Amino acid sequence: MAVVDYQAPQSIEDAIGILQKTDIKSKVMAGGTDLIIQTKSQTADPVRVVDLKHIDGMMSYTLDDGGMSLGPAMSCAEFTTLDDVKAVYPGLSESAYLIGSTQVQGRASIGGNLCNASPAADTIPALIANGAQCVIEGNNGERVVAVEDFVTGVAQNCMASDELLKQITIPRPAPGSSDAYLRFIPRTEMDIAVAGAGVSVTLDSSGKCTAARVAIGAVAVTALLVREAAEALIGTAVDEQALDAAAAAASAAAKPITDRRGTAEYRTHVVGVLVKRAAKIAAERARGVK
Amino acid sequence: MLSAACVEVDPRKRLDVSMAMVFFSGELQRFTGEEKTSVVALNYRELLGELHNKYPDLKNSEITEMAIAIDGEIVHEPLLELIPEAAELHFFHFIAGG
Amino acid sequence: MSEAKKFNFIGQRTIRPDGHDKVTGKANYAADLALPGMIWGKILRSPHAHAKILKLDTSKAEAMLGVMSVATFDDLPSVSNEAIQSGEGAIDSLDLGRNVLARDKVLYHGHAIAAIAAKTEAIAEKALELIDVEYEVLTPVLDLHEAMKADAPLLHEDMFTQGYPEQPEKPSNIAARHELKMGDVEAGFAEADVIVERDFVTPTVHQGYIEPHACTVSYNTEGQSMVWCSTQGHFDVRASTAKLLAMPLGNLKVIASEIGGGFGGKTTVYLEPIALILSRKSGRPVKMMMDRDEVFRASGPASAARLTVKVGGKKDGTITAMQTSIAYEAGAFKGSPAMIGGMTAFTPYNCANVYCETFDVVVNKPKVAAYRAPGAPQAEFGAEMAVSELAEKLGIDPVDLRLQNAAKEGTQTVYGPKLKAVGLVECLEAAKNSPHYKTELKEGEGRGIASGFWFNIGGQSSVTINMNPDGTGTIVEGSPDIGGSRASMQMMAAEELGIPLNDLKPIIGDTESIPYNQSTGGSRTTFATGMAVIEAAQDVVQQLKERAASLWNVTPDQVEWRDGSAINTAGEGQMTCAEICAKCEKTGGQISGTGNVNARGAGPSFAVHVCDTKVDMETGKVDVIRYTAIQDAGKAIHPSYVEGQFQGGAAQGIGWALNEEYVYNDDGVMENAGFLDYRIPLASDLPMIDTIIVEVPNNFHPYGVRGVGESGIIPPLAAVGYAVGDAIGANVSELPCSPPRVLKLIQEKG
Amino acid sequence: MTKVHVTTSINGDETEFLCEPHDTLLDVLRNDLSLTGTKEGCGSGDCGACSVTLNGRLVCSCLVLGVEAEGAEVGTIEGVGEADNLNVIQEKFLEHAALQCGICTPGLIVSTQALLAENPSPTEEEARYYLAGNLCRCTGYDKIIRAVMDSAETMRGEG
Repeated sequence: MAVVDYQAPQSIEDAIGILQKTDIKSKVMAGGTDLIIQTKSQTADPVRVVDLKHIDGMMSYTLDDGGMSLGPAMSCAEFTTLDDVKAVYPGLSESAYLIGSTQVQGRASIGGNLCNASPAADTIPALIANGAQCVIEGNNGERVVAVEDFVTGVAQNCMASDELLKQITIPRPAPGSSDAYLRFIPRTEMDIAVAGAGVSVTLDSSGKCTAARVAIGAVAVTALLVREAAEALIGTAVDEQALDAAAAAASAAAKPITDRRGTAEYRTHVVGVLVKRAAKIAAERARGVK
Repeated sequence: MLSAACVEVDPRKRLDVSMAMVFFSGELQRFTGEEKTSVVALNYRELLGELHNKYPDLKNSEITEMAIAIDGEIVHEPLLELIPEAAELHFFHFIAGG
Repeated sequence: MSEAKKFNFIGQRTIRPDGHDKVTGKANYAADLALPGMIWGKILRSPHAHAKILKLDTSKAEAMLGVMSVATFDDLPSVSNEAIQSGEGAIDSLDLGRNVLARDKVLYHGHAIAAIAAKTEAIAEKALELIDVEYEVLTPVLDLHEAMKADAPLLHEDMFTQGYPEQPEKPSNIAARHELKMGDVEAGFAEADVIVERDFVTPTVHQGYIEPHACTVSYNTEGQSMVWCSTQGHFDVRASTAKLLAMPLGNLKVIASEIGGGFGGKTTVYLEPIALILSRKSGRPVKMMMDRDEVFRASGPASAARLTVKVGGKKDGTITAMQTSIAYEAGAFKGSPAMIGGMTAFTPYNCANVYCETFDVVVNKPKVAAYRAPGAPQAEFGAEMAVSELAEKLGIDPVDLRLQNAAKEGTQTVYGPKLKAVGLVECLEAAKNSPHYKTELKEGEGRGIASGFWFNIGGQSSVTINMNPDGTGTIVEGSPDIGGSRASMQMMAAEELGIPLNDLKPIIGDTESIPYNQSTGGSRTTFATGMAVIEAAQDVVQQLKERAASLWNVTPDQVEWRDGSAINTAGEGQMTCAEICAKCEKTGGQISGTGNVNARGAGPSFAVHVCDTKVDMETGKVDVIRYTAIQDAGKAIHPSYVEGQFQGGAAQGIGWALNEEYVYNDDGVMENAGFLDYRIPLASDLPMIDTIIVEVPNNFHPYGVRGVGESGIIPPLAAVGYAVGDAIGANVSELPCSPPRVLKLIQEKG
Repeated sequence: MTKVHVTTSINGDETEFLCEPHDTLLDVLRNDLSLTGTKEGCGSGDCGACSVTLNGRLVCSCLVLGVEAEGAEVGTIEGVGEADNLNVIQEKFLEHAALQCGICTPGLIVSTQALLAENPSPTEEEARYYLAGNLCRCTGYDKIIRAVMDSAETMRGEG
């Protein structure tokens, strides 16, 4: 795609109006760190960029007892400085911190990461682990989709061409809950995840796990919510056996490919290791948070 | 200053010059059939003359393109080089750098 | 050089004279020059790794609005087979021409076929799609062993292996075979109590310079053609480009821009001849820039290698025999540094029986280019890993085993000459006594130690020092300065002249302002160009003494030069350099000194590195937790930049050992042609790299200098490789030690 | 395609330019405004040589469209230090020989300035991770990190 037109609507209505034009294909832009790379080639078909960053609410957030409502275009650099959010959703904050370099985080957004829908996206497993909901606005009003159903395939999401992601809402975790996100990369920074794991757990006063969500990334066409892995944790004290069982369940659910970043066999093994480690951190955080 | 090699050499002195020992690499041995030989030569040009007389096939080799080590000192452009007393001589390929 | 000379400037950590522009963004690199009327060139690159070109029609592209000119192989004048003598050894100019623009056959994915110049980059890019090319796609040859088979598809029908006793009658992908031998290895192995034999594999890697290749050129007929480019050797760019375009050298001025890293990869030409053709046919200046993708697909990487190494040693620690068989990928055209691998593999060792067999093999990948001690890292990786394994099996400390068999002055090398004075023993002792080596390893940590040898070269350098009427001077030298060498040139000139550093300004002259200079490479700049600077400065001092003598009416030898002033030893009088220069018009005109050398006696620089690693046993991820680089500099002119070469070499070597590799698919298309998936080390990947400068003087240089630019990249491959094996209790034989490979070793160990 | 008129502020100077919608901020800085201090190493946000600040936030200018600069504050290497004297970070980079070829230096200096504005006393590890997006192939990073830590200390001393 080659950018032939740039629009910066001031409201969601204006944005949707532009998206409905059919003269040129439109692409929504938040941070643009994926989009601009994809539109480098001058010989591909032309595209109109619709920049959402000037629309109220896109770059801001609210956090209260009910949970968080996040503007999808807020940069990760800004999101990771929000200490109040970090206290409630440490794993989600970690995942935003791990996307690319400091410079990339200065632009990249959680909404963009979600809509770009790379199988290896860092924030999606963390969003799934936290039970995030996607508020979508289109010509015929608003609809809400659970994040695990938002991404429908490699670089595909469930929105029509004239719909946009207005808000990401995340419920306030039940008391005794916390989350963690880990990913594996060969270096210490900058790489795309070879495997990723987002885990949230809720522990009761005795330390027994009463609820859990385990999501894995980069090991299938989309991030996966792995029920069996969660069930391996629920009812246990999140001890070694439970962690090993959760890891095994995650590896079993993985359907990875072999590419320049890792073999299928390697990803299957490592995603289990990550689930085990992330669940352990989440549990330690949950115990600490009471 | 003129290089010493251009200085006129008194032929009578040639007899008392001791032999230089020339070692051939695996590659050159294909043209000389020998691992080493001893030669009387005061400078590089005389050395090449002697070697070409002794080994006719040497003209097919890349010897004139090769660097030469005289008692361990590597010389990439030996044309005007003097051959000291009882020198040890090795030919080998020009080494590049990166 | 008698006892250690006392220096005024040499050995200080001065601020580099060209630093201000680099920290303010004012320094101009290749892509920073724009000329009036300039247009943009883009290259059409082959989508196939191996194919015949059946048809190439550029007419539609030429007709597109905004397109100004087109270039293909036919625009190169009849390229002769005669070798070009350029800094990197003889390059067959037909091969160079066919690598710059393909003829008849494309030999790697990304091979340049044609180029277009247009008003904007976007128009040029679109016009490329209008070039009509028809291919007959052939089977690509990508694996070294496959390429060497008798029945392998042939890249060049006319290539016969050089170096066999009798000339083979069938063409082959093996371009050359070399043999180096000394003593009798079979006898040596018979004597050995322990023999280690192992196969090693190293990947294709790239120099990774952050500045992509770029140039801005303008052609015009009256011999005023100009090339502005990023290069390690603008004189060799002129030689190769003028040869390809059949131009007299005098008609082509080449200016070396600041260079954003080269490491050997910018010692040839890719864009310059094409840009000049586009400029000639359009009458406009042309700018061409490779994007990062093109740098990986179409500029020269370092050879992937397969080697078998066998070493034998006795219980008393004597290494009795060392043998290797080495095959290097040359890429599309012959000329990998395989033989240099054979020459360097065992040179750190004083061993009587050595045998090396080397193969230079073409494959459907970009033609390799030099990369910092080209050919040595791959071969010495195998040798050093085998020696460390031998030490372990003999129960001898790996440093002690190396010390006991260390090459010293008089050691016979397998490639011929005996070594002059070298500093390997001193480096090994420094390693043994280093705080790093004396620190006990903790549980789960591994340690590796390795030596590295590189010849270093001298070669041709020409320098002039022009004195100004106020006593300041300009040092015009011809070695593009990548690592801060202008600071060293300034210090050497100031040392001879005795005037303040900031009175001397070193600049890199273009090809019209000084005689031919060999490329910056082979760690030669501080050694050879330094020697020419010293000669030029001494020439200036001599003239200053003569001018002072004429003013005092005494003979020049009655005038002494001390700390920047002439002293009249035959009576009263002292005159500073500035005072003498101010009177130059009275004493015969301005002063300029020259230094023209073909420097000999380049002293090899040995290096010894120590590396500690920790491995995550569940994922195979390796962390380098401590690193010490020790190397012999002969005499460190500017210690900070000497340390910088040790640290930069170590970082590139660590990348080579840990995560850098070309990943090709079965069609010969590189899958990681970018800095995202071609993983060079990051600031967060590395610890501080401690350095120890050893100084065993090289007496062929006035101050004892040895080049240090290259040896540092050699030891890390084995230092890191062996440390990883030590940490996981398994033998590493394949680089890079990427997590999947390391995890497999852990799992196989059980 | 008709060009877009953009009004912005670069290093505090009011600046106008025309650019194509597909031009990146990097293209504009280098080709239209002749501010060639910002360098291109990869064009995909992986090397950091094109680092600038956009409304105070450190970004890769190759991943920003030129048109997005409308009404924004852009900070480039040319805005660091004054015309006649270098700032502490530039001085320390030279003092520590924290550059060899220098192509990564403009990006690293802009990034270091952003780091120290955000975190005046970073640990070595914090500095290394913050600067992980700035690739350097010559130095092995050792002297760069020493220059950054020394700059921090000196600026705190003055602060």
